[in-house]
Amino acid sequence: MLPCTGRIDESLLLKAFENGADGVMVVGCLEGDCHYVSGNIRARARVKRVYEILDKIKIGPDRIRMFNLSAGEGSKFAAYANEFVGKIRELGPSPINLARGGQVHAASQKETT
Amino acid sequence: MITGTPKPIEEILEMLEPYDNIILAGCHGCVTVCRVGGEKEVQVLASTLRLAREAAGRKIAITEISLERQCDPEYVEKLRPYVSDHQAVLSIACGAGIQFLAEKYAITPVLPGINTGFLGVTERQGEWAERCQGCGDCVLHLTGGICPVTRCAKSLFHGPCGGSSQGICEVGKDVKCGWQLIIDRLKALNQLENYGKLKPYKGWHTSRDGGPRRILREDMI
Amino acid sequence: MKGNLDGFSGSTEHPTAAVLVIGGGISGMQSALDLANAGIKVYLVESSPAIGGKMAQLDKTFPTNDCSMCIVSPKLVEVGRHRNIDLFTHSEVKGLTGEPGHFTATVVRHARYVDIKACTGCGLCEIVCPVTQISHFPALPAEGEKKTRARAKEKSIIKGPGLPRPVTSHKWTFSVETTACGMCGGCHKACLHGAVSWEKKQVAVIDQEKCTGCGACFLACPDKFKAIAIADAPDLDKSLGAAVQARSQLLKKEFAGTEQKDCIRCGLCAVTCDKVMNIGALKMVEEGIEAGVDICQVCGACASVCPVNFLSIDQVTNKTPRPLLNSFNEGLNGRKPINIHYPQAVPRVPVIDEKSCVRLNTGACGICGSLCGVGAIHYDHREEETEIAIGSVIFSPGIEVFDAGRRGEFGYGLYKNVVTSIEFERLLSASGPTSGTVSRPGDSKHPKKIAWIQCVGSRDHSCDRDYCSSVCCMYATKEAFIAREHDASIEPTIFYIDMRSFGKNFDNYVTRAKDHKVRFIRAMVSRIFEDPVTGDLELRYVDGSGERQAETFDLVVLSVGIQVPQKAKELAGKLEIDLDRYGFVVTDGYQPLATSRPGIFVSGAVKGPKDIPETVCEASAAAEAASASLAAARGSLITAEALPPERQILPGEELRIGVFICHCGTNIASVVDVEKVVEYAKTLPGVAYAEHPLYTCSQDSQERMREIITEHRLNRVVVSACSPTTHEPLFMSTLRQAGLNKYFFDMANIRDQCSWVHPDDPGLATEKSKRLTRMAVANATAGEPLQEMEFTVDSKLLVVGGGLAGMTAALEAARQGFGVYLVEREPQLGGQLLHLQRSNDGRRFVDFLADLKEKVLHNDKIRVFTSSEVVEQSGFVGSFETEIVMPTGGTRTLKHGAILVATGAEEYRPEIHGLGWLDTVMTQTDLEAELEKEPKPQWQKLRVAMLQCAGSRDAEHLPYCSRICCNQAVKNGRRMKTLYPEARIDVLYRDMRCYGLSELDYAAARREGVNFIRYDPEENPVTITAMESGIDISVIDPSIRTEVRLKPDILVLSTGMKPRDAEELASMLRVPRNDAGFFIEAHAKLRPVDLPSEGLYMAGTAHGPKSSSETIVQAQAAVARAVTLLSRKSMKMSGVVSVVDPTNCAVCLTCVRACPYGVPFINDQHSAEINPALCQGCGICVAECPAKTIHLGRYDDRNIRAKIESYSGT
Amino acid sequence: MKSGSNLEKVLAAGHFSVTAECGPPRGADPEVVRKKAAYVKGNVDACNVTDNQTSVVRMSSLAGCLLIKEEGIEPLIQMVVRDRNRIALQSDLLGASAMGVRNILCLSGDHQKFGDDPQAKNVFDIDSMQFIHLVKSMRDEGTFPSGKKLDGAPKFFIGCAVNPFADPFEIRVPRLKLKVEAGADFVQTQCIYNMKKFKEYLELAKKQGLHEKVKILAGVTPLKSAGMAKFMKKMVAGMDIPDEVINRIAAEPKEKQAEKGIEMCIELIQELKEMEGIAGVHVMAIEWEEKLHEIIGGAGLLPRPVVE
Repeated sequence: MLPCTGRIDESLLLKAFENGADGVMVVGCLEGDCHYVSGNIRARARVKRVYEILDKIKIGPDRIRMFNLSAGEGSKFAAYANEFVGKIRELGPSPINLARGGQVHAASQKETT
Repeated sequence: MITGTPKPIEEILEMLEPYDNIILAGCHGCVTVCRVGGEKEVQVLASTLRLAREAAGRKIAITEISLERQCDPEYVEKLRPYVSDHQAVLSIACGAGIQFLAEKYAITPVLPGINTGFLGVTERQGEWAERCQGCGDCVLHLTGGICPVTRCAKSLFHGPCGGSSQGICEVGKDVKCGWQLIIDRLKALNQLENYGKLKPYKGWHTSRDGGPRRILREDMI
Repeated sequence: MKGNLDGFSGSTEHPTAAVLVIGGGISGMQSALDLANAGIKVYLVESSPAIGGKMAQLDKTFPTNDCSMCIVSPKLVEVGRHRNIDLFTHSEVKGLTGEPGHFTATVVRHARYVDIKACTGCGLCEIVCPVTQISHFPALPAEGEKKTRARAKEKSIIKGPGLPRPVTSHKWTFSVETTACGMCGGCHKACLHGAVSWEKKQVAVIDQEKCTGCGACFLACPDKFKAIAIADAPDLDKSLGAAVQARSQLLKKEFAGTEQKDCIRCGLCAVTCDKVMNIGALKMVEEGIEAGVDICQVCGACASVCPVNFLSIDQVTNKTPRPLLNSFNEGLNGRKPINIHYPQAVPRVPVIDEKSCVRLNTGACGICGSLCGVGAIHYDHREEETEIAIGSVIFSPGIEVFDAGRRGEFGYGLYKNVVTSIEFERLLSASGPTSGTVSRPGDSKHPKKIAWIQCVGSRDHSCDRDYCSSVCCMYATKEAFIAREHDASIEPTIFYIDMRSFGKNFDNYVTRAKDHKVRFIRAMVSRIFEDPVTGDLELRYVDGSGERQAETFDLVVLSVGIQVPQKAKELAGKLEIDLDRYGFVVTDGYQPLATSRPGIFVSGAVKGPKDIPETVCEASAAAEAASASLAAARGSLITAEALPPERQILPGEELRIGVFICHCGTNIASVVDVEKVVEYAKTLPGVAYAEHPLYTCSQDSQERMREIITEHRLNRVVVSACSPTTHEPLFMSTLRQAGLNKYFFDMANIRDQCSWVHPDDPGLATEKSKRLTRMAVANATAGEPLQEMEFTVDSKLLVVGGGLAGMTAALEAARQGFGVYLVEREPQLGGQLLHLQRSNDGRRFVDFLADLKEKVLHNDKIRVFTSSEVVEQSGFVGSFETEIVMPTGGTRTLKHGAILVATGAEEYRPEIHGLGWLDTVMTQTDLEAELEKEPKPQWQKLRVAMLQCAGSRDAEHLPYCSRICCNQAVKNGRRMKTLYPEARIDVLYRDMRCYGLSELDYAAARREGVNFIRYDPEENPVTITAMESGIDISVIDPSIRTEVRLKPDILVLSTGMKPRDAEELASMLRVPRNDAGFFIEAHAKLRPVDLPSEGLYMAGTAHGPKSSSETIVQAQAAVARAVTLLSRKSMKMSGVVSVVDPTNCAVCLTCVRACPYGVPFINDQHSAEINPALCQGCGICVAECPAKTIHLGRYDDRNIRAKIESYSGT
Repeated sequence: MKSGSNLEKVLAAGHFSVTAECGPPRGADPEVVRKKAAYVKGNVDACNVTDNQTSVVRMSSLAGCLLIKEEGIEPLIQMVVRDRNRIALQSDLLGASAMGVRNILCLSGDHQKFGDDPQAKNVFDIDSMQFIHLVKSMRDEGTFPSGKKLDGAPKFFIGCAVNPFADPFEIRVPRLKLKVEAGADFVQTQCIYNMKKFKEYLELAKKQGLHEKVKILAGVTPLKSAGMAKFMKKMVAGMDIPDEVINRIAAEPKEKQAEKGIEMCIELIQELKEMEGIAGVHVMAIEWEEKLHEIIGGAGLLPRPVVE
């Protein structure tokens, strides 16, 4: 949990993959509704950069995604989490984990409010 | 400051193909300010490379180091204790820094991680633009403080050419006509008479065309 | 109405700086906290065993769908822990004597039978208590008479399908004590297994091989011998009852999941009945159990100790069992005589119910007392009377719901599937009787079609509930909404009269509900018929087109109104405060918190129905009103928290982490194997201690945590429990109290993220809990002590806006003893009130306003700046600087500690229906002004049409409801009727939103001949042609289903309110406004007058449309909130702020540009710098910094990396 | 006579001159040039041979000039500073002069971005203004820019190009003045469609007396179709085609648009012919050299005078 998705940066997101995450979801406030004005917009740009990097290095861009939710949308959060986990299961273990001997981790989740 | 852009990751990976153990060297100078070569980029690139290599089935060890500047010998010297333990150095400083590293560590390959750009300014966060080509013979006092060499796509001294349309250069929609800017500025300065003078041919010998340049300040040696 | 405030202000030289708050609901809690945080001692008296009130019972809250318990529990804890609040639960106020400033209250603490200080809230007593019913206790022997047992005359044998199958597991060993044996042979006869051999005049011998351990022999042995001894019985050292429970639990575990229909002849029921309950109604016989059904006391103990559910209570008695019902769960499930009010209760200490406890009534049983590990149970407790000295009283006892049984046509109490709305809240609640599964009480079936019937016990003359309960439209919408969230197949329908969604964002909420397939039908349901076979319910009603309809539903929820409980009325009588005919406390619209008795103030729904934010607002306001006259003595009765010095953790000190894995009752532990997680945690590097408290957040657990930290010299603490958002501050302050820097802490949310989301996969949930705990441990390891900066607080208040809210606030703040700057843009004070004429009770505003202005202008603590505007704002909470431009054009810088925004609103004047160019078309405010002028003879027979929602609830104009217009129309209509009785008045309305007690005015207006015609912009829109030649209106009147044509002489538009322009102010203050331009509160429910930035408050119509009386309440509330800040000499800021390490700063300006608050700057040492007082701690700069040289407290790269790296460990 | 070229002579004699242009082929086949020359011959006083126009690589302009000269047409060599530094420029000037080319048009050249090799390095050692000065000083002073003496000065009638429709408009006449001062003898303008704006420009130039110091040849290009008009307006920097012009040609059916274009071009030339300060026209019939005769004849400018 972070004070704001604006705190997360590319190096940390990539670190998660280095540490064996098969997927990373970043969950922030609704756009235009950031508690810290613009943190989620910054986060979106950083996630996009990581998306592009993952694409280029063949880890797969779809392993990272940013979601936007309001605090009252618990069921939506669950739906998003399930959707994302489903997607990651479909993609299977990240090439990193395959290279390390195929141990499969559940999708990592990072949450912020 | 000196600006730059990250090299495409595929290109870096290709460069690193022969190596399994490298130093990734950042620089706290210009490249930090223009956000291609600072500590954060060192971390991002190191992670990226490790991931890419591990995914490809061949791990790479990366030692992450950021030097104060790669363009001063004392700082560059700080890398020495590490260099011999590594097969190569990937530098994300400007071309000057990269070369300086290469000169100092003669038997270790030094590779560029960024494409060095230009001498520029920050237009706004995330946008940089060229302002100077370092030609060695400044005429800004005649051109309203706007450099015709840098800002005109053809480096004209008597622009604008016929390709100037509504302040935009023929080269592209995003390129402002440098001469339009000069004229606007001269007008604002009430110095339009400067325009009417035929300027002598520029001596390019003070620029790159004079060979690698050197500044010697005997008072400081 | 006696003059209250003026009557005694200043008359007491040395008042008692303490306040008695009656009622521990959200109102009383908020009052208590605002007072206690402003240096006033508080005695909080609550009649029930725990604070929390109605809000603790609610599932979610509208219009944000916040979990009610989640948002209220931090308040519960804060009240429970607050050193300036003395809590009296299970207590009552008996009387009050004295004068304002110097009252003495008599408070009775009812006997709780449990020592609050000793009890740990473990809940064991509740588990072991075998009693489940309201017993028929045997008559006590008369004085001097010997106690004898009744003998059964009527017997019944309880049999299973087969014969008993004796069980011998966990068996006790029975043996005959030879010295005591009377050689009577009773045991031999009693034994059904031939295990007791006996010869006349010989000592009986028990063959242990044959003995099954049923204890028949033990029961048969006459009391005069007591020759059978028991051995091998765990807990027998505590009591026989304890031993029974111990064996029962073991057998229950053994038989869990098996289909066992026959008696296992364990004998526990008979032993319990005879030896524990001292009744002896049960006897083991060949076929089963013989029950003396006439002597059974119906306590239920036999059935509860039966390990296989062979016995049920109705089999053993000839009386009808009366189960003990859980009042917190609205009787939807059972409880024990010893009972913790609810899981998160504060204090989490049970109470023994005198009416149902066997021990207290007959002297038998006493299992709980024998088992309590801390000896907290005292059956000899007696009630205690305490006298407390206070300066003022706040009366906020709360409300109860209407008794739905009084509306017989709905069959409540008869039809099982008709429930009240509060019962439905409990059905929705995750901690409720069904754990949040929506099921029918009748048959536990999941209902598909659910109907809500509105106005049950509201707007109902026949039940003497003429008023509107204000909250039901919204809570019904919420319940329907949430029901669908629980189960998307549910089809909710709400039957209503008027949709009174008059509050801020309420209409949006209703629209959202409609989008979520909640059906709204405007109809009154006449009757409900139950299908006796299916339990389904047929509703009869007349629809909009006049057709009779019948529709079948699976479940019906009655939206019951709220009413003042009889007890509260009685207490009001003791306190000598005036109530209206319904029992609501009478107050004056200009002094809305003052009761008829000086020194007693009122807050909450007991003053009239209201929702949570309004209650919270009133509670703060009452705190302000109650403490204003005590201000001189502020701080004289409180003690500052003495914190131990912070222990310095030396760099090389060994890591000693304490890990607490919370059960959260069963919330976590029912899914997650907390013990395994504890064992796992112990293996993690640096962990020196780990345990699994039942409720880590409970007061006793926190005490314990403090002790453990000291005892084990812990230097890091990790709690795996619920949401850090609600609970982290609590744990962190416990760390501090234990002398540890509070940032040596991290929390894992294993409730929301493990037990709640993976209830069906305990293994996974446990593994995930381990992982989250591991990550939290890693993060705590990376933790560093952070320092919280301390600032001095400037005690002055800046009030922006000199209308009713601003002036009231200024005056109240001055009375509280603080200097005030009052800045008004216009040349004169008064705001919108200058344009209004009369209050709803008919008094002229002009007199009130003149008096108010006089007081403000002559108060030497208030400095008024008219024709002045705020142009520049800087600083931070406690230390603001504001630059204003004055009429001279000069500027002045004001220094102050807090800001109160009261910029107000004004009447909306849209150019519709000829408004602005036709003399015959005017707004309600115009009409009000006209009615104040000389009577106009030509108005005697005037035809007036009033159009409600003219430019309100309209996407092209004001999209929201302005809340006040319906009441304004009623007020003006009635005044018109008084002045010109023959005038004809037609009010065209969409929903008459005369909420609360103003419903009475609406009813009066109808009686007085004002005509109301409903329209709907979609279904039956109003057509209006307004020309110089005349006004033509046509609309289909739904009540007669005919087109009505009106040709009024004047058309009065209820246009609503729009906020005054405050865009620049909002951007200077960096506070948000909604689309309409009203300021957004920090929290819609619990922080209604706080702005999201610290030290900023708001009041009045700048927040949203409201009446003058509501505005005064808000102004006082905002002052109360500001005083909690201004009364402090200094304050601390969060330690979680961004800090630049200048060594690597490239001075690149990235942070300066990235910060949404413009905080970083480049200092003269050539480094970026961030003022910790201004930093909001979002971390955007940290992430952007290309040199990675900005660090953010506990969210630094170091911490996040630690978590990430520990993620994939083992 | 500065150069003794035919164009100079025609202009000096006060005739309304006519030039045209001929783009060398994208190949080494001289026949293409010869074929084009056949259309040009007899219709003009001199013919421009373009220098890698729009940075698209073509046969060198000097070779083109020699080929049309062989066909009996007076060549006018175009030379851009984009591709040559001052050394190459001087050398080519000497060569051209030696081969009998007597007219030159000094240009900056379109940016390489438009052509085949956008990644090429451009030169722009000196600009077109300085180039005019360079030609003039070699011709009149007989010295190299370095100050060294020439063994035989080149002879050129020096021209330059102007675009009255480029921005900023206010600088256009001062810039022409600068070119005149640098040594331009004649100017050829960008194609004129916006007559109103051109007249405005001409008025300003005349106020400075520039029409008396330099021969102004107005540029015209016949439109083949409405589509071509729209394309040029959109794609060619500094091309100003008013909507009424486009509408006029677009009003015709497709098959008659070419005819209309020629008619409009003739009208334009006739109008220019009557204007004070216009010394001639430069007809750029782009890849439409076969129509030159029709246009120039149609404007009443044939036969071309012979001045000895």
